[in-house]
Amino acid sequence: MFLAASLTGPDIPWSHLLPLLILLGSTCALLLLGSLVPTWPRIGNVVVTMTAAIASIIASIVDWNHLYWHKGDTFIADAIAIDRFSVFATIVICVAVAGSALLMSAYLSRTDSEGPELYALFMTAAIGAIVMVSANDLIVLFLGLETLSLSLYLMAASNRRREESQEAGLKYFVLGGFASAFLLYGIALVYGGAGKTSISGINTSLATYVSLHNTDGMLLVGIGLLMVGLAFKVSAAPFQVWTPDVYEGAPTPVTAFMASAGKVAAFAAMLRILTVALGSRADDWRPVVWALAILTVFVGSTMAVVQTNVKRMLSYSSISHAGFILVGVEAAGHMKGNGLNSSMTYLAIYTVLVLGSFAIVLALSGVNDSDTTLDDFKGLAKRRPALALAFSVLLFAQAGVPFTAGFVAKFGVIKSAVEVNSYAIAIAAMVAAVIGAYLYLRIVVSMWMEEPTSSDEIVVAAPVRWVIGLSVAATLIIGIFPGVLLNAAELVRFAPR
Amino acid sequence: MLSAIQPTSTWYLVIAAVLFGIGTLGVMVRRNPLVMFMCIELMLNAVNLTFVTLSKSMADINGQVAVFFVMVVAAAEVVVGLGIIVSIMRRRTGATADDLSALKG
Amino acid sequence: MELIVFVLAAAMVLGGAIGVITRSNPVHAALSLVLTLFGVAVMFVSHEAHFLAAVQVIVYAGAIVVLFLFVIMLLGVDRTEDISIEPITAQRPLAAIVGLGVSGIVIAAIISSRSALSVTGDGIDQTTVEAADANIRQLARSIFSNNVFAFEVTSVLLLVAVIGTVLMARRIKLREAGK
Amino acid sequence: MHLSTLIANESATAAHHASFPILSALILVPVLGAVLVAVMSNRRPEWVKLTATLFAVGTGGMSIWLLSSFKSHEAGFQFVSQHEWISAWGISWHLGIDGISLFLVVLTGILFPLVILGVDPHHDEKRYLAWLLLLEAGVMGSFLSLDLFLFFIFFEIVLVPMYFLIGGWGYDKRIYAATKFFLYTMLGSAFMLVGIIATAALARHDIGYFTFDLVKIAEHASFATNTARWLFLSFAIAFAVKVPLFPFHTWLPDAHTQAPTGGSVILAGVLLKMGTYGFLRFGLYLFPAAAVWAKPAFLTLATIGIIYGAIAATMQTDLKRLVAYSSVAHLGFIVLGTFAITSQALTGSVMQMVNHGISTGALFLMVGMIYERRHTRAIAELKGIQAVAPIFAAAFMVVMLSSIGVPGLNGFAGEFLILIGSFETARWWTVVAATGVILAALYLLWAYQRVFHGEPDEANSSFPELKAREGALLLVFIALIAFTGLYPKPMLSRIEPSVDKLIAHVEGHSSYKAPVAHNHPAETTTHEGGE
Amino acid sequence: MLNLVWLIPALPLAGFLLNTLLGRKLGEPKSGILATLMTAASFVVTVGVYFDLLSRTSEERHSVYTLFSWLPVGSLKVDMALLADPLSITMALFITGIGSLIHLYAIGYMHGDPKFPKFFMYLNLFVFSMLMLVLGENLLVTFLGWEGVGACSYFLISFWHTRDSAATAGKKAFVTNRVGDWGMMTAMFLAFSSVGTLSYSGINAAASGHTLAAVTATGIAMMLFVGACGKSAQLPLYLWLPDAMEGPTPVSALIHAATMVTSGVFLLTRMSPVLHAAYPWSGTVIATVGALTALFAATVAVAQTDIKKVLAYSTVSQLGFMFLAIGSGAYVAAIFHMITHAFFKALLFLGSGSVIHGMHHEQDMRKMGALRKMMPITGFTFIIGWLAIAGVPPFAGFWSKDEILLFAFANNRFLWAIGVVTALLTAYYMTRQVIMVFYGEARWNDHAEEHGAHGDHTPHESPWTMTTPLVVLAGLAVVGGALQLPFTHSTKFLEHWLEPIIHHSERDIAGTWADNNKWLLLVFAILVAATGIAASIAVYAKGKAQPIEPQILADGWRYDSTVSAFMGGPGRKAFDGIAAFDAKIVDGAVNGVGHEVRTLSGLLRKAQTGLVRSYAVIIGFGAVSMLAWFLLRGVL
Repeated sequence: MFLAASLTGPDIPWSHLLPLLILLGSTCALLLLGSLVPTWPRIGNVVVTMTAAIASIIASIVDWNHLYWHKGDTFIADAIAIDRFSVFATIVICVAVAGSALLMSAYLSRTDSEGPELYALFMTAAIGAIVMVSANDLIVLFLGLETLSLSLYLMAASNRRREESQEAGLKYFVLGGFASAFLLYGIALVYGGAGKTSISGINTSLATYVSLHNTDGMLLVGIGLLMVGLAFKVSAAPFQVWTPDVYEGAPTPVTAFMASAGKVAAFAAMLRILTVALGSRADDWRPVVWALAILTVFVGSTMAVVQTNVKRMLSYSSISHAGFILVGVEAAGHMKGNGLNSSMTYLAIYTVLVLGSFAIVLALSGVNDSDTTLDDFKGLAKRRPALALAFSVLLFAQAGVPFTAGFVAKFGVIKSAVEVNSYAIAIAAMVAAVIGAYLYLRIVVSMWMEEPTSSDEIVVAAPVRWVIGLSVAATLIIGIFPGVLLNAAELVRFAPR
Repeated sequence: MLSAIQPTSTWYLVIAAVLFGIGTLGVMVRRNPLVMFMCIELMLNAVNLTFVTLSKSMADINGQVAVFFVMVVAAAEVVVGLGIIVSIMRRRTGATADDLSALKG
Repeated sequence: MELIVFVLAAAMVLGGAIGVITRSNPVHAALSLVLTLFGVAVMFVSHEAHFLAAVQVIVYAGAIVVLFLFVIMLLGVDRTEDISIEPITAQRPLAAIVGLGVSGIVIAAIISSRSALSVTGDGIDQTTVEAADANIRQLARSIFSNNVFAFEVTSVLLLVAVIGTVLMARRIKLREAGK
Repeated sequence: MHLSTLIANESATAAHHASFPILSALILVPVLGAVLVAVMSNRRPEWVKLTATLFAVGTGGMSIWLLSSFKSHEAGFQFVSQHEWISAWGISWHLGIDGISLFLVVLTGILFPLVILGVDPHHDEKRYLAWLLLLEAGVMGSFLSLDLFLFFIFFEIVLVPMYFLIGGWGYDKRIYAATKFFLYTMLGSAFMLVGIIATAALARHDIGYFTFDLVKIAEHASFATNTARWLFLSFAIAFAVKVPLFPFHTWLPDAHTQAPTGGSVILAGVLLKMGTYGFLRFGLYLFPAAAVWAKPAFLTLATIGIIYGAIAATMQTDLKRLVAYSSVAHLGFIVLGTFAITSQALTGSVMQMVNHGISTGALFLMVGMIYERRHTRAIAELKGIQAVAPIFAAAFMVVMLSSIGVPGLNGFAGEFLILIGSFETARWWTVVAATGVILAALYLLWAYQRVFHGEPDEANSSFPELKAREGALLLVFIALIAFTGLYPKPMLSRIEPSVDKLIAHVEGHSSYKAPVAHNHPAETTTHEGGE
Repeated sequence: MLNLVWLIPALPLAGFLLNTLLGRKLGEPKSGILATLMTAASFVVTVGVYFDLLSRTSEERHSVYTLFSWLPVGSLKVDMALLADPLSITMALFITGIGSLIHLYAIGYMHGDPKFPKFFMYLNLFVFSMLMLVLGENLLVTFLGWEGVGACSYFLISFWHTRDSAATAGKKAFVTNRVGDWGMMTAMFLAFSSVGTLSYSGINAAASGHTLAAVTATGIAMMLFVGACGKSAQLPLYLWLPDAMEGPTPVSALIHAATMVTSGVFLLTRMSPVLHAAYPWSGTVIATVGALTALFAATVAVAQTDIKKVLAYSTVSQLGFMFLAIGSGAYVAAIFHMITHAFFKALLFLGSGSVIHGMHHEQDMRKMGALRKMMPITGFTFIIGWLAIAGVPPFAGFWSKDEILLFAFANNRFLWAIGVVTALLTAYYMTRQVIMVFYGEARWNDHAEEHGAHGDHTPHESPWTMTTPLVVLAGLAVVGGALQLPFTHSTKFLEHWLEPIIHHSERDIAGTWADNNKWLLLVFAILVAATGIAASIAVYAKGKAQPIEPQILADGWRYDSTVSAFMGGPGRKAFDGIAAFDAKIVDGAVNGVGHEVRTLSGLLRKAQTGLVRSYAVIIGFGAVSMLAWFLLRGVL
């Protein structure tokens, strides 16, 4: 009793936490309804999830407008930072939740599975992701990361009728745990080097003690370990090895979610840690990000060249995209650069592209979720021209063809790199993009220039159609009128330190 | 004479580093997923030890708080991990990590 | 005295760890893990982290390892793993390099920064430091005030674990038995 | 910054503002057509074709109206239209036309309807037409853009329709060719993208705000010598691939050979010109000093290309491939003229861009006709066609002579201007390049002999004569060939002012001095000459 | 009349266009008549212009008629303009005059050919181009004609294009000519870059006004000479002319004897001030090449058995004489010889055509003989042509050749000697030809069975359309020498007429030994011709000696075959090599990069084993490398 009395808890900024609260509440509600109401309709799951996601988006937009004047701040004893960065990322994550949940509904009805657990996991993953993007404390960040990761492990392994799914889950889990340990060790050593686990605190501390002596060793190796963990999460080469296997094995909606929300959260965490906490050590980590970026773009695009499974191709392409975002991260290490904004723009656009792309893969992948080879895409233009066109738009967007959102994204990061004189990395990324384009062209060739191998009717469920349609529309609209998105991304800032 | 030597924080940190290394090694050399998972626990323990040592040497309670949370995470991870492993092992009894390699290339 | 405790604990920690990675029977490995966990608990005690030491023993050794053993028994995977064979070429030397590398680099970093391991943090409340429950109080105060958000996040984490158990434990009809 | 006010001021000073945004229409009308064609029902193919034709002819008509209302003897940009587009990045929808781009726009406007009317794709006509119209929009955009970003996206978007045209309607190795075309060209522009951004970023210092506006940067920004060189090279790689300049040319024979006839005509006719045009507009204009610095290298590459392309063409066994290699040689001349930087050479280059578009376009059309009739392009399998199809042979002959560069036809006018202009500043290159005219005669006449002369064998003896539609189509080309060859003055008088302005710009921003009129010839030549 | 000068080329052009559009409808013989009338009308206009010019003082004999501005760019101002002056009108006169005759002749010769209208279409186009060449006010208009005649020559040589040899010959002519065109273009570039204009008056004014540096003038002159070598079949570019005999005979007469091949001579005469301003050695080069060509071709002509080939080599040889004249500064002599040569060589060619026509397209002289009786008009006129070319006084060829030798002697006695030997050979081989064709035994009976299918194989005289031109040309060949007789100053009509053109540059040989002893040289020349004729009669008519016709001469010193072997062998290999280089190296590099990426992809793929423990190792290595970097940053 006396303990409680002597405690003066920190203020809780409830309004800023609305997205988290909405999602958490919906999770609990969903689980309760699903287990307690016997006649709970299957469609209720996706409705609740969508409602939660959309409500969170709305709450975030309201918050965004609020933050338009207030640059944001840290709350709850510096545990989290609510700023335009975190709100922007939150919106993107919620969009990913909404899209993936729609896909999941189609997926589940096709595989005749049920249960609200997967939707609940989407939402807990989103909670983890949102915590990650707004964490102002390495421990909080770690907890968010684990919440996200554990949800993802489970989702990846969730199709228990499909062995690949379980294999993916286990691989992801083992390697994820391995990488988490590195990350955690990094947190520990950075804690040792800077004396804090708070991100803004580390920034102050590193700025205060310009320690030319001694703790640098521990601090820097700590940063290194941190970056190993983060690089794993963003699937930067050579830490990308898990990505293709897990993306291929996981149920397609989950893959879409991992590639979108998972990436957003990981990159957001990376950006916040590197630029806010370790901004003063940019000279140390920028070369590493530089190398990671170049390695990642090349590994991603090169390895995709000989693949024959479209889902796997897209996972390699996601690695390549991660490399591009790393280009932006590298630029963000420069004080004057706007790598932060361009990386976030890239992530937002990539989320749209990846949802649409995997929606199409889902549409074609058949009941057992395995018809995803190039052969299955042959002659799609003859079978379903609209679907082929939509996929082509999304693929060309990923390749960075103008008038699509993908170009805006690529242009943005290259611009931010060039503006801070990182020419080599910009050129390397562009060259890798050319190699990567081969991958997209191969899929396009299959769809448009080859004869169909099967004449089965392709049934595209309504939710999938919605996702594809919205994603293609967004791709083109952003590609032609990127102004709104760019202006919003220009405002993305961290809370004042 | 020996008692004159006081183990400093560094000693503990070194032990933790070695423990972490052994854990890392274990993940790579063991084939049984359960044992691999135990090795990850070793790594987490190394981190815990580091946190506590640093907490002590800096006289800062936050290190211990971190350990508390790590333990929670470890517990949750174990639950989830064992859940996945059980669901796999129920279908393929005695499968090792090496047997799960259908996804590759 | 402290030295002896340290040496004993270190021996437990490292011995247990080596046991984990060398014992071919998973049960033995789990028991070696317990040894390590106890060693770590001892070190916690010598750092005056009594509460954590207790949690270490109760939760880690008591709950987690038991869970491990439970699963081993449940699945009947307690057959010994033939450690003398390594199917993947050059796996062990490479693994050794990585293990040694990580340890070596971290140790080098620690040793290079040893003289500065006294950056003061928020500090431990001196008024209660002498009390028997000082450690627990401080920890509690910190967890429930400054780290309350993290604490709440752990609830979500545990929720995930619960959902996971439900999801993974649910019986499914294997339609394609062969696959 | 106050970009909008600046733009407003500029618009006010730009006196010749067309009330109707004709240049925007030139880009948007084909896009509209493409969309319309794409969504039309496939049940009435003739309506689809009619729609496509109407849109293409409409665009062509607008381009011709543009030609008629273009003020000759005026060097600056006309019909300028500028609107804010992506203000966050300083990008505006800035279009304009001057003597350098005018005829390329007109050529584009004319060529597309001709291709749509004259060449049948044989299958999936609806899709084919949609891609073609989209391609037209892209090409138009490239020639009209006065904003680096805008130019780049049009330059790049062109790849997509062309890729589909080659890959969807081409011949047996079409996918290889299409992929090679796409990736190679994309690789080239990869460097340009970085260059464009760097240009804008570095120009910010001089201009005061971030903008991709071509005119702003060219007129107000000054780059450090080395910086400008790197930037220039980054642009030059993209253009060199697009042109294509030796040794970046090997995508072209494959793309040309495998593309459907319509695609080849467009590819040779206008797409390659995006590269040569780029050199003028974004090479010389943006980085005059660097271009002058790089002059010897590009003159050398161009000269090698002329000889090398011709020699490679000589040894081809596929008629279409031969014409493709001839393009390498011809475009070498254009680049030679571009980097010679004299009034005659540059005017000749611009003119030759159009000429090559017409004559090589016509050659590809006719090779396509041969393929339609004989289902082969192998020279060895063709023989004695002149005996059975004299009119076709005659048409081929005229176009071929234009390509060889016989005076009185358009090919000569451009080539001669290039050479005579280049001789003043690039003497020895020109002397070597001029031997290209020998080789041009060699490979084309040899091919002509093998294909048209001789006694037709059985397979060729039933070679059908030109049909009325084909004849009408070729007549347009031949009329253009003859008219431009005999009376190029209207064209020259529109090109020259802009070219002279460009040269003055180069002179003003580099140590280069263009040769002046020769009043005292003895002084200038005492130490040179004497072959 | 002068302002009607545009009509001169316009009429043949109109003929060409009318025949292009209506030729098929008109058919034979109307299209031929149309073409002939157009050329004849052009001749009439030319005569009118000529008299107009003649009525003016020599300074005023210069009129420029500008049609429109052709290529005006910057300082380059090229007009489509015609220049009427003594030289151009002289050329135009015999082009249109002889052209009309040959058109007329062709109506008969081409009788029955399915492509009759097309032939006349080409002929008219040729006449138009040739007139543009000579009437051009500047180098570029000349070049327009220059290339135009080249193209027409190509069309006409390969007129019977189903014959592979004809097709090949046409291509060869065009390509070889293009080598020369390269020279001419380079000359134009040099002229423009040093004088700033392409107009003859401008360049020549600069040259005569000494504002043109000698070295530049030399450059221009030599490049022009390269051009002339191509067009006028001089060594080493003469190759195409013998092959050009594949064309119909009227073509050989018009293009490859009378007009086109002399355009090189015309051009150098036109640009004579530049040649004059050039270093003296340039003249020597021209003269030497000319003399050597003359000798070379004459030796080859000795051993030919094809009636047209003899004449073809003879043409090369005579053109060599003209260049010898140019190189010796004897422009008037060159033009004089060009005119007389046009008369008699056209005559000889048409005569040979008549023979071929009468012999049912037999061209081998060994299968002829005693045709004089069968074809009296042809035989008589051919003999006149023979006398003219052989250098028998008072026929036209004698006077012009003698004038050249006179200048050659004054200039360089060695070259004169070559000229004399050539003259001897000329008399010899022409006599040989006349004997083989018109005298001796009728050998065509021996091969009767070969012609059996044709039915009547007896040679017959040609129709009037063909013989009329023969008679007219024979008359001209007789009196042509009157244009320039060396007797007194006033008999040198051509010299006075051309004075405004060449007065700066014509070599003055007055007072030299040669001039003083020109009668001696004249007599010597007669002796030389007589010797040649006598020797030939001795060999071929009397059979007193074996003919010396070594195979190497028949093969043209194997020059052609060597060049062909080179082109077909190493040349082709080199071209193939470059094509292979393109496919293997340049394209190979591109495809190689693609291939390497694939290989690399395959290799990297191997690392993606699917084994989670391998992944851990890869991650571990990545971690160690990164940590090592940070450790180094921290510790060092």
